[in-house]
Amino acid sequence: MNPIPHWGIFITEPMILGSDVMIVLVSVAIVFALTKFRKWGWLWREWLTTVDHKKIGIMYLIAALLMLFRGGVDAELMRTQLALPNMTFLDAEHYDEIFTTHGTIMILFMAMPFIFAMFNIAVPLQIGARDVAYPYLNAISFWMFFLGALLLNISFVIGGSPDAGWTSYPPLSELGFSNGPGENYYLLALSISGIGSIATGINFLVTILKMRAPGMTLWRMPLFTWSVLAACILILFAFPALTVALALLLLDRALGAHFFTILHGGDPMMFINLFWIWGHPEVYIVILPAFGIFSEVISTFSKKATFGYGSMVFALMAISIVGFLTWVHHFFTMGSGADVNTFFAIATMVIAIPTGVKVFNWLFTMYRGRIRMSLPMMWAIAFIPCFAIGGATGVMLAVAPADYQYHNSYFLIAHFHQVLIGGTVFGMLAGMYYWWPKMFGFLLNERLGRWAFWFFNIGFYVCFLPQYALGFMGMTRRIYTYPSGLGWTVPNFISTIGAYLMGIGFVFMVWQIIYSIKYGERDLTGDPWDGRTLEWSLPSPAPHYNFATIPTIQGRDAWWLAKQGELSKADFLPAKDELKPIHMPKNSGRPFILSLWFFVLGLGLTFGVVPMDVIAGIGIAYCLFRRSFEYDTDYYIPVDEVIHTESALGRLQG
Amino acid sequence: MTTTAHAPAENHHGAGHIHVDYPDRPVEYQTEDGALKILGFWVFLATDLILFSCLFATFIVLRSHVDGGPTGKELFDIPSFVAETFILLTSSFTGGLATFEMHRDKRNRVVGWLIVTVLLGLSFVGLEVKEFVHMAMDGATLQRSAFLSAFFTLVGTHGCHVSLGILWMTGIIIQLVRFGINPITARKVFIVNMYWHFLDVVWVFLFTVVYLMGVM
Amino acid sequence: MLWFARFVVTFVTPTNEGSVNPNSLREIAIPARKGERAVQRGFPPHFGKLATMVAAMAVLLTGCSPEYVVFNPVGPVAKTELHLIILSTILVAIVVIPVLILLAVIVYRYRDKPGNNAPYSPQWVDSKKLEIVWWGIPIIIIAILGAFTAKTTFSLTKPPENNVKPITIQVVSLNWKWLFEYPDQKIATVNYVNIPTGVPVQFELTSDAPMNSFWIPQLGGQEYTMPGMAMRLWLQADKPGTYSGYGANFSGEGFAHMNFKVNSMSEADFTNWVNQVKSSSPALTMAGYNQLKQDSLAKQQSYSSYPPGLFNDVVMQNGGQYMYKQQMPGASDSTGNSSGSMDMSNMDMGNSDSGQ
Amino acid sequence: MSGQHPSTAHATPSFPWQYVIGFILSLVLTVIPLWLVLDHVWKPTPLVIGILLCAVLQIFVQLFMFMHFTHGDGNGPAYQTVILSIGFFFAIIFIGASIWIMSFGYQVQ
Ligand code: HEA
Ligand code: HEA
Ligand code: CUA
Ligand SMILES: [Cu+2]
Repeated sequence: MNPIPHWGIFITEPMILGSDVMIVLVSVAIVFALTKFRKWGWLWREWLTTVDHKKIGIMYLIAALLMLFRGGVDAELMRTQLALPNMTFLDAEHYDEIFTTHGTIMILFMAMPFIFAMFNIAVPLQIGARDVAYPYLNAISFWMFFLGALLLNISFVIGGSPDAGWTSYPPLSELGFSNGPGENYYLLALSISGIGSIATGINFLVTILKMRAPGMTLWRMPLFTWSVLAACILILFAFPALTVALALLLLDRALGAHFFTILHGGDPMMFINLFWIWGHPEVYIVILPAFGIFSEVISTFSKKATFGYGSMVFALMAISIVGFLTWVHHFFTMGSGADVNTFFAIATMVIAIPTGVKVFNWLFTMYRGRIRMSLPMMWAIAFIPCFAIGGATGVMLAVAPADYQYHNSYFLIAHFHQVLIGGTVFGMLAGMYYWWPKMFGFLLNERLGRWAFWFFNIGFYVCFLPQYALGFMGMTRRIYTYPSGLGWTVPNFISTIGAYLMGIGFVFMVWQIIYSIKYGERDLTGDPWDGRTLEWSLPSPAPHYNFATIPTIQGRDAWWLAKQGELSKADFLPAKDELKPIHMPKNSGRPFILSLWFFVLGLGLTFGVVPMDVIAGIGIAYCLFRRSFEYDTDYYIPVDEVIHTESALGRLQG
Repeated sequence: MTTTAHAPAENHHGAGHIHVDYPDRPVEYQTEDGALKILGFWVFLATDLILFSCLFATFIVLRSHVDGGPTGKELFDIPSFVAETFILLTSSFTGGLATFEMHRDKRNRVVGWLIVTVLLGLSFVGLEVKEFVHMAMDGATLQRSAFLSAFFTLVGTHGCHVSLGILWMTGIIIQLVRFGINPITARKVFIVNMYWHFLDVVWVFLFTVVYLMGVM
Repeated sequence: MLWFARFVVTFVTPTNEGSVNPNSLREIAIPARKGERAVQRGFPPHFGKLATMVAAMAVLLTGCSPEYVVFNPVGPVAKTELHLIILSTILVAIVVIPVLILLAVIVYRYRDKPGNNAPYSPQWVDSKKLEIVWWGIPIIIIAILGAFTAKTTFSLTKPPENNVKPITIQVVSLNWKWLFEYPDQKIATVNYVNIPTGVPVQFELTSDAPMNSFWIPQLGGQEYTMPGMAMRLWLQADKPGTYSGYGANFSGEGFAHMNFKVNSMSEADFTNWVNQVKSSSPALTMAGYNQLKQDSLAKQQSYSSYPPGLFNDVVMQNGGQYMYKQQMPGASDSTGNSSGSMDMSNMDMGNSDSGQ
Repeated sequence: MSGQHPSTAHATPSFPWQYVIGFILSLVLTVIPLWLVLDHVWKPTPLVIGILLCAVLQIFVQLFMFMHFTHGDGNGPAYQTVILSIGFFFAIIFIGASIWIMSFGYQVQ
């Protein structure tokens, strides 16, 4: 059945094997280390059962970086295969698996946890809350994401990976054309983590609406928090569509339904429609928090409040609403009709307007400011040209008749890497550098960070600019090889060099982190960047209850105003006689165990092992039942303990 | 030193052990946590609404894709879906009465109305299962056509929601019997009823779009 | 902005000959061999040695080579699309280039260096006038672009040329090859398609395999081929020549090899070719079609005939998802759609039983 | 629109008027479309519009008579009114646009 000779198989299999061996070795090392240093209890108590948003944020961050590595290795493999025509480094089968997992991992298991890391790390601190609205649910969200990601990642080891693209269009992804477990892995991994994402959306929406400190009106909220609010709206109304699309495809595959099959009246196009009802808002889900971070970073490092705050907020909300009216631009060429295409083309272009306003406001935040070139600011500045060009090519794609020429070509690939990397990845890295001291209490080494920055940035343009040219030369996406003589060789070769440069950049970043863990400078002030918002009024890292007394907010960028002497700095420090016992949620192992059951369920469904599913179903039901009957879920931190902690930090007054 | 919140009080929400943040609010809103959870549940309902809207969209698009198999007009039994509709409407009403009695602090009546609601829910699910089995015996299965896949999935998803609601409500009845009405159980009663009313809304559209338009 | 220079070039100079590719299709179908260096085979010499990046950049910058198929349109559809591409590039450049310049200037001027005496006004964070400017300019640009988009979108649903009688070619995407049927000439081909120059071609597209996308960049943009549906795409070649066609939507393992060739030729040559195929090529039988349908790669082939109604049968074999009349017994077609308008007959609940 | 809900047991009316009225309305709004459909008097298009209208009115009955839609916890706005309104808006968009999109104007007839 396979017409293409597998020349690459001898090279590829060891690579896959190698990565498996890597995974196993690392796991063994971790188990060994934990046992040797008697850290199992610590791991369980401090991390696996935690409901503290700060720790959950850190776990999201670690997972996102790991997935960036995994997806990045996929990218390097693809780029190696495409470096020259007729390469045999990968064969079609593996190439198809690799671009599928690359896209899926990067969007769902890299970008999503990265933004959730930032939500968790910053939002409660920025609005003066002690935790999120539902800490227990927050832990469930994380573990659902984590085990969903794990499910997709083990597909390379057990059974085979999905290979129908991250979009997984039927009928190619139906049983008739993809009958291995790979596609099931995809469907279940995404469904499980999707539940977590919806829960996070609800959680942060309610947190922001209901848990702001007194005086923190909506109009005084930091722009990052606003961006999270906008992203949550997108999550809430977009993710259910993904759930439905995946569930229906699963019904087709598992129970023989005919939603998207060719037979018995099924309609594959409906999947495409449902997928992009989610898929397009999804790209704004991952970009809006980045916009928020840029607003914070640019204003902090320009020593100037964000220009046009009102416009910025309005633009965020406009993007999150109009972002729901554009999804057809991913299938203009499906032939829905000139009227449909025109409507969705124009709706798509409209997004450029509020986005452009944001760009100009960032520029004018810097104008007449004082720009300090620290790492977060470097990434923020690098974002602007990259995203402006990528967004502009997006607008070009939105011109429906012209899209007939760009669609599924490398022009498209270049567009979305430019916005995804230049927007989301740069944004998340800016956020990571910015809040790193707040998370861990030490600073990252600047010099290594600059190396990483330049390699990654130069590599980026070298990698993706030639891909625009390739698009105009007619190179389509998802081809594992191409013949010579079409003029594609040179741009592809250059592009591959760029990808390697980005890889080197990433290695510098890892080096920077490891180096700084050992030698990094401590952050004793809690406010290393001369920040403006509430989180910088706390010590680094913040105590686990965040605020000993909740401050009353009297203005936008209140902490900055306090430092300028316009407000009293003492408002942000706890006074001894005002302390009360602090109400906190208890840790719980159940989120982790519940998610484990979901993992078992997913694995069982992937391979059609019914007993496994039944057991897992009972496990899930039992966990939910136990939770419902649990009334003892919280506790109080006694005043003495708060006094002890705060005076050790030297913050106590009176 | 109060380090833990204690097990719920025995009978009255005024009883000392549960930490009441806002004594002059309606009982379900009296704890900070309760207020947050009710809003959160509203938000969840909004997502569930989108979920159903996507299923509805799929159903409407695939409605005519019967592939030569049975159509809605041939399949739907008017008395049976009309009965299902009235049962569910009534159960929404009795659920509402439970909330009403809860605000009057009448534990036994709340329990009574909830039991009635559960029983109505059970008979609804029973009728629906009977309807499905009937269809399947006539060869109208999920596998027969895109239309039937969409039908069973849309109506079945609602049915699953109702079944889950029944289990959930039963759990809450037990908790009410054991702990009485207090801010925590009251919040649960309130939320489960929101859920129940919401399912009624969804059903009204199933009734209209699937059944009535199906037999038109 | 590398390709931007190329736009300008394309815009001001008449396009050169469209035909491009030295390598024939058969080469593509031959599986890649290990160690076979592409560079040595049919690689235009003026590219020079591949390793030097300088040369490479130069190539990208000038970009005047015919490899940029989208910039070398040979038909009215592709030309219209290119004009839109150029227009949209210019329009977005009007905003994006100033943004890049502003960024460079601002970052340079306001950096926090000792002795930098640029003004610092932390209180200046709002300006109605400025905001009106940068809400306004994008709105105007988008309005212009949107108007052109709407106009072109509707115009491309019609045949590019009204005075010439169009021909129809039916296209079936298979795993992993393209089958072309000529309903008027009653012949069929695989992986290449010959068309008369200057005549509008109505391609009717379907698939007997996972969905694909039918794309001939020099003639015009692509459209999906979907099982159970017949879609329409109007294209036309204004010059004789050979152009590349691609399958643009991923369809599984052999997808990378789903290329085909389009030969545009004079009407006389076209008729000759048809006659030649009729007289000298084998017939495509149903058995032959079923064989062709199997997952495999294929070379270019010609058939003197094919099973009548094959295209229609392929579309309808599973009921033809959207052919409402066949599916809902007893329903009438009161809506009576014409092509290009909205076809709601299969969903519009209001009309679904008007016959009863 | 903050919750001026009876805050204690004693402020609650002794008869559940709101629920009873709601129930009656919901019965009426169910019987009307049923009758319209079985009666075959109206043409399909007005019929569909009519029964959908009844369904939409039912939403309002459930939301306002049963679900305490506009009541919050008394501290800040009742945010659910905004969130659910957005939800209904998108639900309509997704259904309507899907029907429109899946009608395939470029199809060969
Ligand atoms: C972070 C992710 C992200 C972001 C932010 C965007 C933003 C945009 N995208 Fe992109 N897009 C993707 C990720 C993203 N996209 C992905 C992943 C795909 C492909 C998926 C797949 O098929 O696998 C895709 C595909 C895609 C397509 C489909 C193409 C096809 O398949 O044929 C289209 C078409 O309209 C499009 C358009 C746009 C537009 C108009 C914007 C706009 O929001 C951009 C707005 C920004 C600007 C315009 C720049 C800043 C503005 C100014 C400097 C001033 C004002 C400018 C003007 C007036 C022009 N995108
Ligand atoms: C946020 C999302 C995201 C990100 C960050 C990236 C990052 C990259 N992507 Fe990806 N890409 C997608 C999302 C993303 N991509 C999606 C959605 C698709 C579509 C998939 C589909 O078609 O289904 C896609 C497809 C895609 C293709 C097209 C494949 C095809 O259609 O055939 C290509 C080809 O060049 C590519 C390249 C790259 C490269 C070079 C990077 C680089 O930025 C990667 C940089 C590298 C790293 C960040 C880390 C690497 C680290 C090392 C190499 C270290 C090694 C060191 C040691 C072992 C010590 N991507
Ligand atoms: Cu897709 Cu027809
Ligand atoms: Cu999009």
